[in-house]
Amino acid sequence: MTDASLVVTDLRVEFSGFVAVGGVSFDAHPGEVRFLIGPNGAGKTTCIDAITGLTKGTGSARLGDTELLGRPVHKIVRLGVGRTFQTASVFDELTVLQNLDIAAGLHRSSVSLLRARRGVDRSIEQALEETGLAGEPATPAGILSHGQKQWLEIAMLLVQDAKVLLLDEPVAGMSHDERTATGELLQRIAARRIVLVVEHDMDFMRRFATRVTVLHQGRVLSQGTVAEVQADPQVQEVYLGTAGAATTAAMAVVLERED
Amino acid sequence: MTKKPWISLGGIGVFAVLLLAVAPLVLTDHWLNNLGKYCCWAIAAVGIGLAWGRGGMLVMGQGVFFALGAYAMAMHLTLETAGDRVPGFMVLYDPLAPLPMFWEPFRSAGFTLAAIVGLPVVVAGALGYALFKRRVKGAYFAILTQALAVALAVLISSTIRETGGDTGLSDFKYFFGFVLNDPANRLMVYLIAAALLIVCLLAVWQFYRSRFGELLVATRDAEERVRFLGYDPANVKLVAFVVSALMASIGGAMFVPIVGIITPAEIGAAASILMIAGVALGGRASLFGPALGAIAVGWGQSSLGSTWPDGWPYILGLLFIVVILFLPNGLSSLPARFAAARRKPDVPPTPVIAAAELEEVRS
Amino acid sequence: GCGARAGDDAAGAGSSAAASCVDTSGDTIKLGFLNSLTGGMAISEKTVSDVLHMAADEINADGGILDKKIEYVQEDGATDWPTFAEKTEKLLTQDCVAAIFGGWTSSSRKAVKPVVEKFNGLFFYPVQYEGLESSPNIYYTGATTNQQIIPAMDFLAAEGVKTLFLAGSDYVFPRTANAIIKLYAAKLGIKIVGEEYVPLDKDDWTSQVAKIAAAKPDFIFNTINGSSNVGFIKAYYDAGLTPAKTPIISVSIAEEEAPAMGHEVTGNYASWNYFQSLKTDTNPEFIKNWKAYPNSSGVTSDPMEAAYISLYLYKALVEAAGSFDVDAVNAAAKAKPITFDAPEGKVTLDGENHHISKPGHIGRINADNQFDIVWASDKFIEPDPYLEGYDWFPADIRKQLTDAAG
Amino acid sequence: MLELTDIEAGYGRTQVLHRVTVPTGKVVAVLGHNGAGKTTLLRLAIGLIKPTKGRVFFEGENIASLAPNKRVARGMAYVPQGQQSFGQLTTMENLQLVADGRRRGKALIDAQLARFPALEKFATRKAGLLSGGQRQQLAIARALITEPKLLILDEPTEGIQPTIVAEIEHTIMQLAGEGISVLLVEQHIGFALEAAERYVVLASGFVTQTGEGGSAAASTVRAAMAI
Amino acid sequence: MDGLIAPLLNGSAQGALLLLAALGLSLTFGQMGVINMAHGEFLMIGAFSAYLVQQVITASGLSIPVALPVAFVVAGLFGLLLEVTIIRWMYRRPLDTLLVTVGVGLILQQAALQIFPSQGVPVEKPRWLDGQLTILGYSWPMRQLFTILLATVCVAALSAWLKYTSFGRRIRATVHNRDLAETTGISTRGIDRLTFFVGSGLAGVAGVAASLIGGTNSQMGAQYIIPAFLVVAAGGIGQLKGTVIAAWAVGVALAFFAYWTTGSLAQVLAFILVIVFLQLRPQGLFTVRTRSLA
Ligand SMILES: Nc1ncnc2c1ncn2[C@@H]1O[C@H](COP(=O)(O)OP(=O)(O)OP(=O)(O)O)[C@@H](O)[C@H]1O
Ligand SMILES: Nc1ncnc2c1ncn2[C@@H]1O[C@H](COP(=O)(O)OP(=O)(O)OP(=O)(O)O)[C@@H](O)[C@H]1O
Ligand SMILES: NC(N)=O
Ligand SMILES: [Mg+2]
Ligand SMILES: [Mg+2]
Repeated sequence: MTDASLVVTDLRVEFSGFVAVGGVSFDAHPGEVRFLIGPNGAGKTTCIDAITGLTKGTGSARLGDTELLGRPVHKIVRLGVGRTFQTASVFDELTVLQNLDIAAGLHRSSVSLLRARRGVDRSIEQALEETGLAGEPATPAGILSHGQKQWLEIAMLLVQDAKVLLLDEPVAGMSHDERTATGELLQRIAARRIVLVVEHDMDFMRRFATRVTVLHQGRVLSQGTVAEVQADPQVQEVYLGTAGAATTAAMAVVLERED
Repeated sequence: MTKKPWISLGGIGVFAVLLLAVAPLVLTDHWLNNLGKYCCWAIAAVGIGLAWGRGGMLVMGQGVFFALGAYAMAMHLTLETAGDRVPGFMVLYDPLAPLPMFWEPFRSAGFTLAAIVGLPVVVAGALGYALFKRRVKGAYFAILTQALAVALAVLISSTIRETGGDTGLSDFKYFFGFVLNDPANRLMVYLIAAALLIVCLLAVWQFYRSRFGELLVATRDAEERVRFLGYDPANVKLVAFVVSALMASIGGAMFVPIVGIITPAEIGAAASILMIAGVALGGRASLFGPALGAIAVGWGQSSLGSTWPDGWPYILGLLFIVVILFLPNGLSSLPARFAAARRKPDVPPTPVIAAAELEEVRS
Repeated sequence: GCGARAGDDAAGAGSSAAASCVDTSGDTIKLGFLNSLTGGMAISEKTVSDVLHMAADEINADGGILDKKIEYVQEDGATDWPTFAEKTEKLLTQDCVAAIFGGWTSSSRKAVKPVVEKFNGLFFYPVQYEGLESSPNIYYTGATTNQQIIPAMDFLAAEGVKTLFLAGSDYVFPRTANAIIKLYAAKLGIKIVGEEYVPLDKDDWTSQVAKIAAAKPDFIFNTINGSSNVGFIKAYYDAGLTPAKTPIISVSIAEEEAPAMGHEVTGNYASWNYFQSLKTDTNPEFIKNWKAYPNSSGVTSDPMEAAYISLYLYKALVEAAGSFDVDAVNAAAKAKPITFDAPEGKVTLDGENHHISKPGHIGRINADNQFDIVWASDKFIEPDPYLEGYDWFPADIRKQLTDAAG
Repeated sequence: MLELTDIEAGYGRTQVLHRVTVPTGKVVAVLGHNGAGKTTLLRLAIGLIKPTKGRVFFEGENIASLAPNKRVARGMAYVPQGQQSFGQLTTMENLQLVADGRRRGKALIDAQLARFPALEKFATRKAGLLSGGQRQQLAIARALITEPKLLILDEPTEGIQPTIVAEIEHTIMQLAGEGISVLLVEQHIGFALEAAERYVVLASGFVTQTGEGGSAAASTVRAAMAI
Repeated sequence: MDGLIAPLLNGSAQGALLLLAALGLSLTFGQMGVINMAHGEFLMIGAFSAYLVQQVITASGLSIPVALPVAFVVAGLFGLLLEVTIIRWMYRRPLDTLLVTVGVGLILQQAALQIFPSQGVPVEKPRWLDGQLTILGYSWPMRQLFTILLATVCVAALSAWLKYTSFGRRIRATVHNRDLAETTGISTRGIDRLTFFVGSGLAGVAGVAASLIGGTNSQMGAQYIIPAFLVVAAGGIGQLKGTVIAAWAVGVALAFFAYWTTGSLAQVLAFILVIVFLQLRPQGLFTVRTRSLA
């Protein structure tokens, strides 16, 4: 099962006549950190919305042999597909630990739901460690900062034991070091899972992407390795822009740090 | 964190001793009977606490379920009193017509008890399923349930021969074979109501400390987000809603032998809101708050309503305003606030309850 | 432990009625006044409560009952029938009052009845009602059907009315009253061309009045109670109906209610026993005292007069019995006719059915919201709650009713 | 222009900022890790939270007790973190809202539509339906329409495509050149320091470093933040 | 024909009254998110204002036209007072406004009961509203026509206000996100007060119309509040045109049900109709969707 891939074929999403996603196909496999990039409004979030059942789409999105489209949200999650949101959304009134416990509860029987929680699951402890929230188990999630909430969301996906992680701008608002930490975390996670990241931070993409899909106006503009995509003149025109120059500067910084 | 549930359990124990042992010793028959009535409201209030306080569903129409239990019980007691005859009030409007069909099964005590439990489960189950699957929530849900209570009250008022109408059902002589006028039996009825209240408290105590309790709060605060954790929030809410309906029904059922009369006014808009008032006063999300609040409001109505009838509406009105305005978590949050004020100023503030509500009203 | 079970003894009432706790040792006697001072019926019942206070003050000024001053306990029924029941119990068992006065709607009376019967207390009820009831623990000082509704029907027959429309509030009194009206109408040869009910707390009668206008009855029989009357009268006038062509006869619009309806009500009829305009020896004094009373509304009306009677009737009963004991009072009622010189005339208590004899009157509302009396019964009408003297009332139904009442 | 001196502030009983002083300058960058208190500081600057201690002066005047809308009237503008817009209003209505009552309101709107073509394209769409980046562009456009003297930006380039990031960065430099002051929170340290005249680094609500901007500062700041 | 025309016209007038009662709610509830259960009591205040105006202006032809603006202002001021003292603290807890305003309603009712004669007071209909209009053989009361005209004028004025001035935008912006609105330069406090004033004032106008139909007493507001909320909800919160259609539909349905069954049953059926409708279209007739997770 671990080698089941996420295969999206000819995905289309329309909003009363407006085509937000117009026939997108791509696939993502365990072991890679797949990036989905593209201009604002290209349809990246909408793709994730469609795959996770939040909006209706046509075409196909399969996880292994299972078709995801057309199922209700919670059923898709139960198949192992988890996501984060562009604006972090956690349960403000519950503590970090409770947030995680609920996320972990997915695989519990409904009878056990009626029992009280005793102790902390291994998986939760691990997730706390991995995401640097180990010091905050009793903090109400509502008062975490922007970045901490994003980590909490990732931690929730971890305890949920999602096979597919769809992350919508997971490092937005994080500082450089935090981005690095998050990227490394994603690489570790990706060893056994499918990780799909939407990001605008090209620096981040270059460092952690194994393969990249570029969307533009609801269609796939380009697909390939970081280098291939960056070299694509169309991508440069609609997305990267004159940042070609900035790119070299950023690359320099990366190299400098890796020394 | 983990110790607190056991303190609460101790609290329930103290409460049980007060209700079951102390009260019958110190209170006059009249006040014991009144306390029994407040217990019935408290049972319903405990359910409201679960649905509203923890689940975020402002159930403004608990009168509907209160009515199911109450009228099931009242029909049985009416038939028990009437014996083989058609109940007296029916004769008044259409002297020669037979007993309406839907009354017949209520001759059976077993059926009646099953109905008190089963009717609210079925009705709340169907209603909740329909509403929650369609994602009706927030103010819509509140107004809709309130409208249901009004509709049911008007329906009962307008079917005078079948249900006793606005006048209601009253004048019961027996309670499952026991003569209601006998003081010993009245004490027994009181004890049953008080015991049921304790049982309901124990039930929500377990709910609150369970994972389900946390899930319910999560659903209250971010329903859509819960979906993305693989739960269907509709089911989570449904469980809480059905349980709260069941409690309302049980409260209603016990109301009938204790008070001796049930009318549509006890289930309509005003009555349903008064049930909420107790819960808000006591503290919607706390364990004891709803029950104590309901008892306090009931007592206020009996005593202040007597000594100062013109003033009682003002007091009740002010109570609503002051408590909601200054103590959104009810009187039961006072000790915590007090404690927090004395502790060093680094504890996080009590989070505001209704962040999610805002979205609901807006969306 | 377990108490009595069904069939243990003469199961039901009686056996357990605890010894009365009424304290007659002091120089005061406690009485309970029970009216809706809040909620929807406060609109009507406040006045009844006020006039009871006036009567108590008068009696106290006059030396009290059996030389004991009345000390009253006022309770609020809050327009909620279970509250009426609760307060009755409280008055009887906590306050230990010797008797309770008040109530308005038949629903409130039906809530009080089992409680006073259970504790063997006394309740004095002052409003016209649907009859078909008599309890050893209740005295009825308002009209029963044969004192208000039947005179009204007789009046209509005399006027040559051929078609009649029934409009009422949706509760026990109008429903039952209309059932009786239909029976009597059949006998009188009056055709009922329609029947409409609206909930007590609803004002909008437009749709129903449209039906009335379409049915074109000779007369409308109005058993609406409370402020819903205002909506009815306004809709009636809006629809172009007029007293000249389609008059209304009401049984719940009195001097108190008429002003709230504006000029639209002028020219219509009401059937009551008492009107402020009645010329009796005692009425001017009653009106004068009431007008001088604090909080007074300035006009007198039938229900308040009946409430006034109730307290004096109780005084007469107690003094005849020489005791405040309920059984003694009931025995005194049976022993010899108790009378009271009421503003409506000298009323006599029927010791068997606990109702009083009353004169029947029909008044027409004038521009001052007073009633010009247009018809009067030739003598006081004896109360007949079960309509035993009326052959059009089916005997089998009467039997059903008395059986059901137990 | 804006002086923030010895500020203490927080939420309820939680103190977030401890004796924070922000250096004055044309463009001031506020840097720091997640949860350091950057947003809190900016919310305080615009008046959404009140300091428990410290001076808040604008153009030499104490504005500590002024409501946010009054501060806007005096020439401050704020772009909050997180792509916030009025979701129930259309894109155009979002812009009109701030242009209302301004002379040349129409021209101001047009200027922003020219700057952000996506907004022009979706002018009649509800802002709640826009993509994240489009909403962020809308937020910046709204702020610029008010022709502020001081622009407060909380991670303005978060979630925006690189071409437009460049455009925004360019705009910020340009505005600074036109004499508009900028208080900027930005994770993109390279750019922030390039634009900034002064910078301040926050950590857990304390100021850990301040200094002059310029690309030379980058490595010192990175070192300071890599604790 | 008569069997159709009478309920249709009666129902339209009933709908118009319902609309008047709901109009203010569509502002305070629909736009601001405040669940004002005291709205019915503001309506009552409007009705009592009409009575007081009639005590001063005895020429009954004039009193109602004068009473309309007076009732608007008086009820509006009460609304303003409520906003300034209580509601302003509650915008972040909309469901709680429901409970607070229940308390306010109780107090206003009791005050009215004690201040005015408990039986209620008469509001005389002006003579120029006497008479009927004969339409297809049915004589339609002028007063019903007046109610419809009044509702039409109010709807037109309100929608023009919302559409052609910037208030509409500002109100919606304020409700959607107060902090953001404040930081874009909107005086949210000013907007709150103004909106509440107008919303409550509209209840006052509805009260004048109601005083011509039923009793003017302490209980009168209670019968309008739930139907008015249902109408706003069924129309789609914040959707003026939805409110108009829903009010009319409920009014006509009520009239037809009353025509076919009884007045009591009509109430029940109309309620059930709306509840079923809301079950089918939980966001009401007209809806706005956003992408945000609620
Ligand atoms: N419910 C909707 N109704 C109408 N249009 C929509 C809806 N949801 C999304 N859109 C439009 O679809 C397009 C794609 O949006 P999407 O959010 O997927 O973009 P994105 O690639 O995630 O952009 P960003 O990088 O800015 O987050 C946008 O133009 C957006 O306005
Ligand atoms: N509403 C609140 N109530 C209580 N504490 C809060 C609240 N908002 C933020 N905080 C706390 O204040 C601290 C600073 O938060 P702030 O949002 O200012 O950080 P930030 O520097 O902007 O972080 P980020 O880079 O993630 O946006 C955090 O620890 C956070 O937990
Ligand atoms: N008896 C009455 N009017 O209810
Ligand atoms: Mg996106
Ligand atoms: Mg921040």
